[in-house]
Amino acid sequence: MDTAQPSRARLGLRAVMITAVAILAIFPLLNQLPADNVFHVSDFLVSVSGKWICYAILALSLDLAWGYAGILSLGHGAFFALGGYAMGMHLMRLIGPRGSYGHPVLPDFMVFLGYQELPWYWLGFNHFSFAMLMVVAIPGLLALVLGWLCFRSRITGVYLSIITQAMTYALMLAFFRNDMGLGGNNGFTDFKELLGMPLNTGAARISLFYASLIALVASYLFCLWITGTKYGRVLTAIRDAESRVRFLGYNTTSHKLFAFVASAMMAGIAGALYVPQVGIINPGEFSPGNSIEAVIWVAVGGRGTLVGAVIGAFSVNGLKTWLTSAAPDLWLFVLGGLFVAVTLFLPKGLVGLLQGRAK
Amino acid sequence: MRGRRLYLDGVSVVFDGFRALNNLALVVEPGEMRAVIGPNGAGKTTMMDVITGKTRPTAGIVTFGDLDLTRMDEAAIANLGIGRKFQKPTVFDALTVFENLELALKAPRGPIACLRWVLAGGGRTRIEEVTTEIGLTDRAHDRAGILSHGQKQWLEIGMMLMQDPDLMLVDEPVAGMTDAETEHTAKLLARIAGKHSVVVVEHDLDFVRALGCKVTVLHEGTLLSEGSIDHVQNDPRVVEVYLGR
Amino acid sequence: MRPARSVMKRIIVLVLLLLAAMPARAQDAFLTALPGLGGGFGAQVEAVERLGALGDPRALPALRALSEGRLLRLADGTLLIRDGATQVNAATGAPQQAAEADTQRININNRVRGALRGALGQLQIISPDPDERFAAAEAIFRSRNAANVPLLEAALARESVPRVRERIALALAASRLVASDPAAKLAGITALGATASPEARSILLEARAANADVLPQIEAAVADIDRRLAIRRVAETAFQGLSLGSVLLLAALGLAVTFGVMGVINMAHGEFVMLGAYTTVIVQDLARDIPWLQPWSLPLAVPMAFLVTAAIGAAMERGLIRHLYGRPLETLLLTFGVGMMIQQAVRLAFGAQNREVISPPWMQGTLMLPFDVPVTANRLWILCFSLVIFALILAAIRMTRFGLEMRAVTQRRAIAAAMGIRTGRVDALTFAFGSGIAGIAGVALSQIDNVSPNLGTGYIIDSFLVVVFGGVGSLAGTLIAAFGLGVINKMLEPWAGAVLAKVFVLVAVMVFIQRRPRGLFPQKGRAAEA
Amino acid sequence: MTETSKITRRVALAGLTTALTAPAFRPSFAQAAPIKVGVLHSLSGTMAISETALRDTVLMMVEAQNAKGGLLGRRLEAVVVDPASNWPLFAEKARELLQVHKVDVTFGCWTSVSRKSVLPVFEELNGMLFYPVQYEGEEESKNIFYTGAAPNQQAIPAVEYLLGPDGGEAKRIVLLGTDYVYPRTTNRILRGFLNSKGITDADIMEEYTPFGHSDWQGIVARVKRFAGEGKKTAIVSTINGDANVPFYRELGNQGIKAEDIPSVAFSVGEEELAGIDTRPLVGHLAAWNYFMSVQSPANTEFKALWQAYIKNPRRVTNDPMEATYTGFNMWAQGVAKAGTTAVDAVRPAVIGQTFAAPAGYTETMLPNHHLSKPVMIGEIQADGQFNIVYKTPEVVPAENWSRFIPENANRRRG
Repeated sequence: MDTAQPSRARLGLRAVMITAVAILAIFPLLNQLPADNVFHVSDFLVSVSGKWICYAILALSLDLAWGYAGILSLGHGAFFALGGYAMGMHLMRLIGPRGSYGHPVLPDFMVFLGYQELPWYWLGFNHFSFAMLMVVAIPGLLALVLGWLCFRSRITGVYLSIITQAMTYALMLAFFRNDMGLGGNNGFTDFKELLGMPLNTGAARISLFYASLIALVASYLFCLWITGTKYGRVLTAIRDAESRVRFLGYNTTSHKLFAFVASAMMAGIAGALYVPQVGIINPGEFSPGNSIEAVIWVAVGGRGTLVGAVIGAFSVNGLKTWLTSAAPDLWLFVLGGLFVAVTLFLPKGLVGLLQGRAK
Repeated sequence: MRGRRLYLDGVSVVFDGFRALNNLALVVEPGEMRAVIGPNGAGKTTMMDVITGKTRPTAGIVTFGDLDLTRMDEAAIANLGIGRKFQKPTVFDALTVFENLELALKAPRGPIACLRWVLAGGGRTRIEEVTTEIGLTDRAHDRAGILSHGQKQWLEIGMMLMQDPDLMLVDEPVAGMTDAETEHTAKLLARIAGKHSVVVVEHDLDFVRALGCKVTVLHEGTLLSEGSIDHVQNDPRVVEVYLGR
Repeated sequence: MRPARSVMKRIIVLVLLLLAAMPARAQDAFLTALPGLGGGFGAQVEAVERLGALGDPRALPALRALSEGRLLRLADGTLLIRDGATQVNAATGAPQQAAEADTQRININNRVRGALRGALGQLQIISPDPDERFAAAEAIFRSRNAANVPLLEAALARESVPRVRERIALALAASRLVASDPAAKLAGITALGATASPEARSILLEARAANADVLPQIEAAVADIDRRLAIRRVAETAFQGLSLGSVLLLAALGLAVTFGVMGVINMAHGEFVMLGAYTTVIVQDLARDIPWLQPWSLPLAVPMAFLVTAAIGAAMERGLIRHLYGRPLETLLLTFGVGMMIQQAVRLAFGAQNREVISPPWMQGTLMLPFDVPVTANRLWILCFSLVIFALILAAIRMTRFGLEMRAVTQRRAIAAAMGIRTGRVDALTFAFGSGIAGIAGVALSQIDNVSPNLGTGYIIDSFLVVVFGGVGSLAGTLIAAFGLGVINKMLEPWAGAVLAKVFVLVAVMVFIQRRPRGLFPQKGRAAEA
Repeated sequence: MTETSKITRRVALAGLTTALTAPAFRPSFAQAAPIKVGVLHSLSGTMAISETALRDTVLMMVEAQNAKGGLLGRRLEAVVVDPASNWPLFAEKARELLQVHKVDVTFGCWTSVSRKSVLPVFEELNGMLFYPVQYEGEEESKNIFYTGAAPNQQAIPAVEYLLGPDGGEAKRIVLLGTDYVYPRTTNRILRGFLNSKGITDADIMEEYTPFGHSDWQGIVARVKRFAGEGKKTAIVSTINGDANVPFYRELGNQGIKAEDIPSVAFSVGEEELAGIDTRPLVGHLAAWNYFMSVQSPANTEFKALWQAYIKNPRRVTNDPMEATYTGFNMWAQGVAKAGTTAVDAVRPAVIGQTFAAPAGYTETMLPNHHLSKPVMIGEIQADGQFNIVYKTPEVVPAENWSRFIPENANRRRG
């Protein structure tokens, strides 16, 4: 292939990715080692890294939109949350009569808010396959509508970012409303099972961990494939000089829309995997701050490199997990300082640092 | 002989009260080469913007063959067979020379088509031909961002060639080129002109003379004079505009 | 303190004069009713009502003391009135000191407070001070009691101050409504119907059940009031919208400079607003010990907040943002990080709790605009303040050398530099200017919102939307957008609810931006096309 | 200023020491060493405003207990984490406390959603959580002890008071709340209660606002209008934390006096009032199970302990702090009784514990994991404190499953 001649640095990055995935893959095995073994991985680390993997998928999806297509979405958290809500609705339906009121169909919150019957938009979510369809379809549809409106009107850059931020903010306010029939502020919790497997057991956690890891690898390969094709080069071209691409005869609206929708769907999948692992989904996931944080993961790791997004998601979240208990009063300074330092001194992120070493 | 006739009549463009084009008329026949000259602010670039769909005219008719260009967007116009080389070369810095040309190669343009795209032998040959033509063979796999200004100009011309358009709009192709390069460009354009219509916007009158084609002079958004280079150079109005009052 | 003291003196003189002329029977009634003030809430209400009805001015100090929490009880049931450091016996008026430990403050509840208001009204309607008489008439109007008719009639006959007369007449009308005389009742209904007062309306509605005989007249009077109120309600909604708009404007103005003019996506903008609010708290705390400064602490906070936040803004621009020009999206990440740090720093330095900001008296209560439109004082001031600040910013940009240089640098940096403008200095000053405005907004917002480390987060998204909606770079656009969004929000609120109204506004702005991607007032010219 | 900076330094030092001493991902080998007390309160984000005081309360209790010689001869050690007002992070931190730090007990959460988020974690890993805030009820977990009020210990007595002679015999009720589950459920319960008292739906206005709502002009104006229909009206406010300051400011500025339209709040305590000038609000009500102004020996001790610990003689105490204090003592008594910190042994030992709470009553931990508590109604005073105008004569046992929710009819009451 003349067109895809990966540089040595790029090959190095792929090696990093393969190593990372391999290490993650044996986490549950290392967990079985006796606690005093140096290679022992604690239960907590296994469960929390399952969550980080979901964040990494979100970061990958954002990198596809931002790093390659130049669409800086400050509302990607909304797609993540919508995927999570779709999964949450499925999990709520699966509780069935095991809720604290014993109602055969209605979830607890509907019972004590006095609902008589299930709202129409809850229908179908008792089927796993339907719910999984919705996990990608709802974020995809939202991205399609919003993207079509914005890209067609040639809203780019800062304007686009602020519109996407307004979108997630509006969704957050809307989802906080109890009248939405989606649990309001409390959202969904107290899930019981998924695919016949009781949640809150070690086995379930390991299954979800591997499911997330597989999704991460699949997303990575998907992004790798996309960016390796001519389509990926069109995206890069759009990112750097959109109007020039138009003069070459490419309808950039449809190209951007395709990437944006694909990215939103990936974010939705990440959200769906995230919810059963953390055991809760509520409108807080729509908060604009969450979406900005996701952008920061990508920036810290290095945008436009895929592997950077993954590294960023793991390192920032790992740091956060560690610092919120090691320095509960000071962690915001460390994290805030990190963001400042990365934007100032590492415009290419941690990956840029690695590449610099490689040279 | 293929191609369609470019026809502009009564075209006006107003930006916030400023008339960039004023009742402009222009006809370019299939296969014709035309040079457009005029002082700064005469409306040359705006005219190209109108033809390629970047700017919507406030009034007037713009057709290509029997198609109304004012109703189409840039991509559709480009796909009709109108290529453009910008005044300031805009190539895709993050991609290699080869990839830049590949993007421009005439092929289905939709996202799905691009995903499934495989560069076949014909396409590859064509890219190699053009790479040779623009003299960038040994830089084919370098990133376009590191090319010199002149090389970017060449690459941009190459990308226009890849599109294989019926009509080429060439904005200041020789700015920043050496004399030898300029000469080479003139030859290249002259050779193309047989198969395609070409509109060249240029300041360099020597270059225009070398092209040896009909010349249109714009001034303050309107057509000032039209004819052979000698004709327009002797036109008193043109002289006045160029030499000042 | 001093006027209160002199009023007390006057009352005591009055009391002593009246005491000499008082028939013995009434004296007994006062003395028998008084101890009830120290009893349970039920006994207190009864005692207050009796004391009010007696019209015995000796009751006034005791009732006042009770309403102000200055009435003390000794173990034997004796009631003392505390007045500063001295104490007097409530029954005799003679000084009587008791140790702190022996006294117990008498508490009251809302029911007692309501009764006290009526009784104090009855007693104060003969006060020499017109303000007190006005308040008394208001109190009687609210407590409405048929027994007050003769009292009010006498008071009306004596009264010469027009606004007090008007109030007494209204109170009389309300009291007549509950009287039994049908003619008086009709007169009362007519008088109440001629007002635009919601209280009058409420009194009329309340009287419906007991007055089946005059029901049509009552309904007509209510309809009259409703007509006047409907107009007023429109004006009220408009004011609410403008007030919300002024808050949005204040919050967005600083951003209109840092983001709109300089292109820095300043996510720490909300934190600058918050710092301005904390500056207000500090200025107020410092002024607390200097009595003459106290009423001026809020006006003084305005320049202080400007200076503090401008200094921080300048430091941030020189130290950090300067390195990122031309990369607007990266300023977003950087300022987000800075915002996190500022927020946590304030939290550690001042605590996470809300800080109290005292509103000066002129910012409290309700003012009446023409046509009886009630507006709250703090919001009216903030509305005016936002317009003044807006005018000042416009003047600074249009008329000063700094404004000229600022515009030059933001439009054509290289050329401005070539003309000898020190662009770095102008950048720092511009950013400081925008940050300072955010700080000023914080002073104003401290009067209506919580002063806590989270203050800024609530405003950041709205601010960005206002600036984008108005058109980046257009101050006039920011003004129109802020007021437009405020009014639309308040118009939607009654039927959509507060949450949905906001969601609708957000969606409307998003759709609008699709139609006009560069806002209400786009930057003009070919430069904006690039 | 100096006081706060001292506190800052101490907090910062505490943070640093924890950072140095607590190895994050390695299990602790020193099993015999101190008893670990987890503290799961937000120190940043929107809830920090309320929760930092509770963190300090737990730290104070740990210090006080150690001064008394610890428990079972072992020292107590607090493990503080910051869940940052982020609900999934609450779940993660709960898991970390239980799995990594192996805490013996946890004190934490404020919002219902945070509690709901950690509940499955505590159940799965069999931890023990003391939750100190009043809430909507409709929950019961064997791993949680609820030391705040259930709706029947706060909302219903308060409304009963408003309907009674001392409260002004209200005939029309405005239910104002922040749009989340606690107000929604509470108001549903209250509506059932009001209907049973003969107040029809036409005389009830119900309105919800978003979190942190700061523009109350329209709603207060509508409340005034609703009150102007000729019947005595009262407001029942379930407005959440932050939104209260602007709400009360607007009430004061629009001249709504407590004598005319009294309001009773369930989420406004001394801490919230510290941020407002209360003079225009005198007479408005709050219902709690404790007020700082309670006169009792236990309260005197509690206040003294707190103000000495925080080194600020003006810092206030409030109901959730008292609930934390009571909960901590009950846990300590339970541990002493069980002779171990093992959750399964402590749980039955805590049930039935009694404690002379600062509220001035002896409270008991009931088998439903809730407390019996007194109900008090206080009127706001000019100094930011509450004047207690009503107290139940006895403690009221918690009914976490409300009788006013029809679906609970068949439920066995614990």
